Amino acid sequence: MDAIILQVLNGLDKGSAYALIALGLTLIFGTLGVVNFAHGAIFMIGAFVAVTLNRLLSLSYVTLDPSQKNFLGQPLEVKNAYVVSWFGDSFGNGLINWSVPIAIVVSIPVMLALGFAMERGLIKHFYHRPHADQILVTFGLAIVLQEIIKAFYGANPIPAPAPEAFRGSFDFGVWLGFRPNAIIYPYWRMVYFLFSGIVISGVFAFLRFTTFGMVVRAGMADRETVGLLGINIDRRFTIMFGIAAAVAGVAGVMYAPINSPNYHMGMDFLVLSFVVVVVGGMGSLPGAVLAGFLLGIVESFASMNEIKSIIPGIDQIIIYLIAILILLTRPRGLMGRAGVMED
Amino acid sequence: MMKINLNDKILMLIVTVVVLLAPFILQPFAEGTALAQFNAGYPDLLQRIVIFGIFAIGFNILFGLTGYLSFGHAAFLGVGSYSAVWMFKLLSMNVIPGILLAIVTSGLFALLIGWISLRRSGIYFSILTLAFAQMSYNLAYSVLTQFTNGETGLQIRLSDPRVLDGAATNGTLPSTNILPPSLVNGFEMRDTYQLHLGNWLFQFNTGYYVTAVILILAFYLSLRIFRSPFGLMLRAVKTNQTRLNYTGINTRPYTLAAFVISGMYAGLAGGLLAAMDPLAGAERMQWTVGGEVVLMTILGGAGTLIGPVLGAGFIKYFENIFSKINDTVLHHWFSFLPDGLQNFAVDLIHPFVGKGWQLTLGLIFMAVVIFLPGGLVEGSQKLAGLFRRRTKKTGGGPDEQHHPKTTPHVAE
Amino acid sequence: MSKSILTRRGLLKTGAIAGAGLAMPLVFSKGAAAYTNEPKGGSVTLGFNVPQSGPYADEGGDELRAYKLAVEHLNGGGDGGMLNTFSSKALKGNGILGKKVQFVTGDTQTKSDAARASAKSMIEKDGAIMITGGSSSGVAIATQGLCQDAGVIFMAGLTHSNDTTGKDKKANGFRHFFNAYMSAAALGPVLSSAYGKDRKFYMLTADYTWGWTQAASMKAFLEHEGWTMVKDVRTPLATTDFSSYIAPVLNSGADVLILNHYGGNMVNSLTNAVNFGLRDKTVNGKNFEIVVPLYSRLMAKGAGANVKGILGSTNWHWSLQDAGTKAFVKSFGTKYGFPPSQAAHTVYCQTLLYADACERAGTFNPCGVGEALQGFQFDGLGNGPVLYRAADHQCFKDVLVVRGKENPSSEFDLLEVVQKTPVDKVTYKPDNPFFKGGALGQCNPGA
Amino acid sequence: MSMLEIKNVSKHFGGLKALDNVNLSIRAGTVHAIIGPNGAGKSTLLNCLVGKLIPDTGSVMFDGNSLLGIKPHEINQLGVSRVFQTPEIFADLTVLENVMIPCFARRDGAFRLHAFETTEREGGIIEKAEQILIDVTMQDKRHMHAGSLSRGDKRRLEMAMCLVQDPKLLLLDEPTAGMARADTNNTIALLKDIKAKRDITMAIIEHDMHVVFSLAERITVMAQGTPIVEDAPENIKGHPKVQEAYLGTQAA
Repeated sequence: MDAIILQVLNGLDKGSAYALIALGLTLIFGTLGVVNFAHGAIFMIGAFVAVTLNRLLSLSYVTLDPSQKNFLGQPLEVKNAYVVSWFGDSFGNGLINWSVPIAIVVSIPVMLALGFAMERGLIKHFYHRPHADQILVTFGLAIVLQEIIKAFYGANPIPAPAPEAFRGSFDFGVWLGFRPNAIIYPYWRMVYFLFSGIVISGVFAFLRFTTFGMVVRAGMADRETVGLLGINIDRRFTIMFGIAAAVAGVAGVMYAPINSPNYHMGMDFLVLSFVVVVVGGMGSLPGAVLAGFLLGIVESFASMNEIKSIIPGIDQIIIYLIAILILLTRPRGLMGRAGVMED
Repeated sequence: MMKINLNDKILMLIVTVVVLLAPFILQPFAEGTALAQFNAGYPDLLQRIVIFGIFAIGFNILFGLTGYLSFGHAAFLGVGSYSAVWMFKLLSMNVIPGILLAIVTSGLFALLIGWISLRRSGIYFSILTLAFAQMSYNLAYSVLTQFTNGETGLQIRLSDPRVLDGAATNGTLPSTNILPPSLVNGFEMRDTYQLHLGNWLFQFNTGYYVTAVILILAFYLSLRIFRSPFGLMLRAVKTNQTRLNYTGINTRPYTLAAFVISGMYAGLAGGLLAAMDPLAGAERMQWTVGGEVVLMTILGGAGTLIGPVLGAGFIKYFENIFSKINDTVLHHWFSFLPDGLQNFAVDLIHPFVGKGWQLTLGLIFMAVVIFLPGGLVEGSQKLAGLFRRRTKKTGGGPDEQHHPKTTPHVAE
Repeated sequence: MSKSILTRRGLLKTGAIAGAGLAMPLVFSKGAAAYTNEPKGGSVTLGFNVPQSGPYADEGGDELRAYKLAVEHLNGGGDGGMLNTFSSKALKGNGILGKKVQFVTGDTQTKSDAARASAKSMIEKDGAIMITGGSSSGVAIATQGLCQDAGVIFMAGLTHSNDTTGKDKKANGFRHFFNAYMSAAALGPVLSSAYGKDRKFYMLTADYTWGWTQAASMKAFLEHEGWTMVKDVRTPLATTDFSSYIAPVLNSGADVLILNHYGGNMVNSLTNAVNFGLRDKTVNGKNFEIVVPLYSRLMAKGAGANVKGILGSTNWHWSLQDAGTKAFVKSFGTKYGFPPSQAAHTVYCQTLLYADACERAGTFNPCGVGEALQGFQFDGLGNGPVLYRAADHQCFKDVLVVRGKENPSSEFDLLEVVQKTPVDKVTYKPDNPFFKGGALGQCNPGA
Repeated sequence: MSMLEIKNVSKHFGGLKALDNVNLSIRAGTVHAIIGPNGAGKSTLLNCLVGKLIPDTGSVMFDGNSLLGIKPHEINQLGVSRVFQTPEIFADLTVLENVMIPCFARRDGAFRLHAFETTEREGGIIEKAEQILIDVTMQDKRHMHAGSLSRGDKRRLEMAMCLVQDPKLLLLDEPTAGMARADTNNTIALLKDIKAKRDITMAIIEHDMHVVFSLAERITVMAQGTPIVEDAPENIKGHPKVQEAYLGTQAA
């Protein structure tokens, strides 16, 4: 029982990461009809906003400490962060410590701007081009973004730790009446889960309760008609692209403490997020979220020893197997609409 | 015998001549000169360009004609390679049984995957094929390792039975051949003749010419399919499947046939890769390889005859030539400049070559799709048409490639 | 890049026509080369085949730096580095056998196909006489097979799988780096003395060849120490989030977690494990411990503070205090501004060892070079006395057991050496069950 | 003799009764129009005939074969062709290729792997295709991309694609919708000509009464998913039930 609860927790957490990425991807599919292979790269850039902010806050001046030697036997260079010397020890170090949450705030305008720039500068010219062209250009863009990050940060992962207050884990087991250590869960993952819940509900509320959102939803259903009403749907779609980028970006920022970001993390997520979006059903936001959580939970269960001992290697293929089964039984995924991306 | 029209005959002739003379054409610079870095006329790269050309030609029969975008063709490439290497291990180092088995097994595998995946269309189809390929990759890498030898890849060993060849006695691994060396020498895949002409060095490799002949045949076959009623039906599938159904055509067998044919082309390419270099790794089945052939086809021009081969050549050239340009080479090129300028020039180019070759490739993808919409072939035709129109003030040339017009985008 | 006339394996005939022989009949004559790419001019070309893109690009970059340094030293440039401390004095700083050393580089992308394409291009196009590099075992084994076939020497870079010099060993391939078995042999006694005899361990193992050999070796040695294994769970290579594998560990009754992961897998699984608070827990009345059998300092950086106090093994570390290490760190650090990684060290050594073997053999012929390397005993390259065993072309040397440092003084100062496990503790017989199967075969000079 | 026999066909969408116990018989060799106000179920009925929809109950017999549960291409192979409200053509292919495809479908059946013949050498097919283009006066446009044709030409092409198959039954779904008067008259003339030359049965759904009364020999009026009147054209005009249905005096 405790093992099952544990995997449900894991699944919800993985699922929230999948759902966040898939949500942005679906917004772009649904509103703009663009197959965006660069979406993973946007997620990656979000994570690197956290890394960059951490670096900026830790910018240091160097003093030499003759009492210690460096690897060449010269006096050791000791780095002193500017923020610490400006704001004092506690506040300065606190800033560095809280760099990931701060990065969320910073990342929203950054990612919005990046999204706008991408849409206005590149994507908008591809609305009426074949999907093949969209794939080629966004894939090219993804490579370029990756390589730029690699040029600055190298290929190896770079840690961006959570604030100390959120390190360590919580013992759910004791709380639920199991023995200690039966169900432990890291604080930051709980934060991630809550956070993605907030972002997802935020996006849904935005689309449901604002006029802007209503127009966009109408545009997703029937772009021509909305255009005929004299509403400038294009500008709204630009904003939607920005929002999709921001959602992926903050997802990346929040993910940074869970796994140290590296330049190819976007590509690692890309295939999976496409699977999630399609299993959810093209153009369906609730479908994307549902599929994200479903696949997250299924994946977690497949990695349980009890299940792996019955079907060895099942965790290698479970996601794809489930995707195939769902697509064969439900032609348009879980909640897809007819006619979207079927040609 | 040639039941094709004059334009196609000319195209066939050009392809044949270019492919057969490629060891000259891709080796334009003299040895030892700074530009020799850009020579691509060495056996391995020539073979690779041709083999991936075959892969892309086959992929184009599915994607270019029917519009069904498969992300899973790497699976057939991998199955082809594994089949061929198993033939080398069990039967003989002669490549013909290996290649034949590669075509057969990949065809059967494509039949299975196509039969299931073609129940859906559009992106749903793409994701189904992707899922199958990724499953195959993961299984080959970690689960079915007694068949695939996992991470390390399936290789030939001294201890393999090779029932037709007899056991190797001298402790060296045999090499793949088209005619057994016991009968006639010089037909091992790795055999290379060299020709020094002044400062130029040209290499003629048996393996390359085997693949080249197969490429020419594969291209001819694809041309015939393009010009056949079958090809017409496939193009009709791409433009309006509903109408086709109401015209009394059952589209499923047509798309399935196209899927299986393209799968067999992929298997052939996989078999040839193994024939040139008897090692089959699971990586060959990864989605990135399937994605690469998609990019090759789109880059060259999906639905055009020659585009996929150009795209394959383009990408393989970049991967192999640009990744090898390092700073030492750059300094050598710019050694005529004064030191400061030299360093500046090297620093300027440095991010785009060597370890930055992928950046250049990404930029080229974007540039091609922006400035040459429809890929290299169609894009350059349009440019040429534009140029002609400007000079002659008449309409553009006839659309020789029957390239379909752009499809409306999804939100419509 | 200028180079000598090319000759190649499989070369049948070669025809030379001086000037513009337009209508002249082509006269082919049998090539004069005795072995693949025999250097004919005043220089010799080495092929450095390292990952420059993909997840191991930074390791590859560090390897390339070391290669360039080695070439500089071989050609008599710089301060000579470990040439001065190397026990063999055959190298004079005038290139190899009097020929200036040149090099070509390529990108393996950490993919077997790409690595072989790149190596072939070096052999066929650039006339490389030796290929070296690599940052994963799959690639190393694939490249080694290719070099055997092409008739050039392969000096393996970072490859830790038993198979490289086990069932996939080749006469033309040589490995300086240690292997999974040696890691386990070195860690076993250290772990039991650090954490006690009565421990229960749980393993997470990357689900591919290297992971399996590492796990099997660890299991054998830890059980020999009296520990009991609770479970060995295989994780798919593509896993990025290990939470669902790590969450059940605490509840399993195990009190040690062994992470048979490398590279990105290692960074993520270690980070996840620490985030789950495993190290703060007490199980069976003992502190819960995590072990990473194969450490890479470059990668460990990605795990940040999570590596503190965690034991593992490495081939070499820059903080060693022997003369060879000091010389190497000094020349590398002076040139590049930071200390070298173990990947850089092993490829630098491999380059020197190859050059030295050529000098001692008096030829570039792979068979001659191979003979000179087989059974070669040397010292002064940072690992103490080393034997290049003839039976499997594996180097035998002390293994370093290291621990993540609690108070690093700089970003490079992540690991501290806990113990040097002496070479005789990690030596095994060539027919050891972990290595059996496969055969070196005959050396292949090509041509 | 009846070509098409529809018996007790009903179709529901959720709570909506789109077709309610439809009984309809179309005699061989007649032009039969089905008219009715919007939402009367005309298009649903047509979709049930070509295999796009499957009725909940009832039977559809065509020329001795049941059309229920078989696929659109099988229905076509039995001799039923359909012209759509918005022309369904192969926009990326040339006009000639557009009409060649139905020729192949007629000759080779639903599937044939003819990958090694050359389209250009399919003598019989090309001649047949060119002949039908002459019939619909489009022969000079045969190398144009179908997608670049005018709306009227697209319709004409679609009709040619159907006719070249020599269908026993031609279903026309508002063949003149959105056309100018002149085009409409051309279409009427074309259809009359076809009728005169061939032994063909036609079922037309149409709003334009000018078209209906120019062509139809029999008219069925549908309202609210069921046929209310069937009679000769002259009897339909002024029929009280029809006026009721169109003017909506019946409580709805």
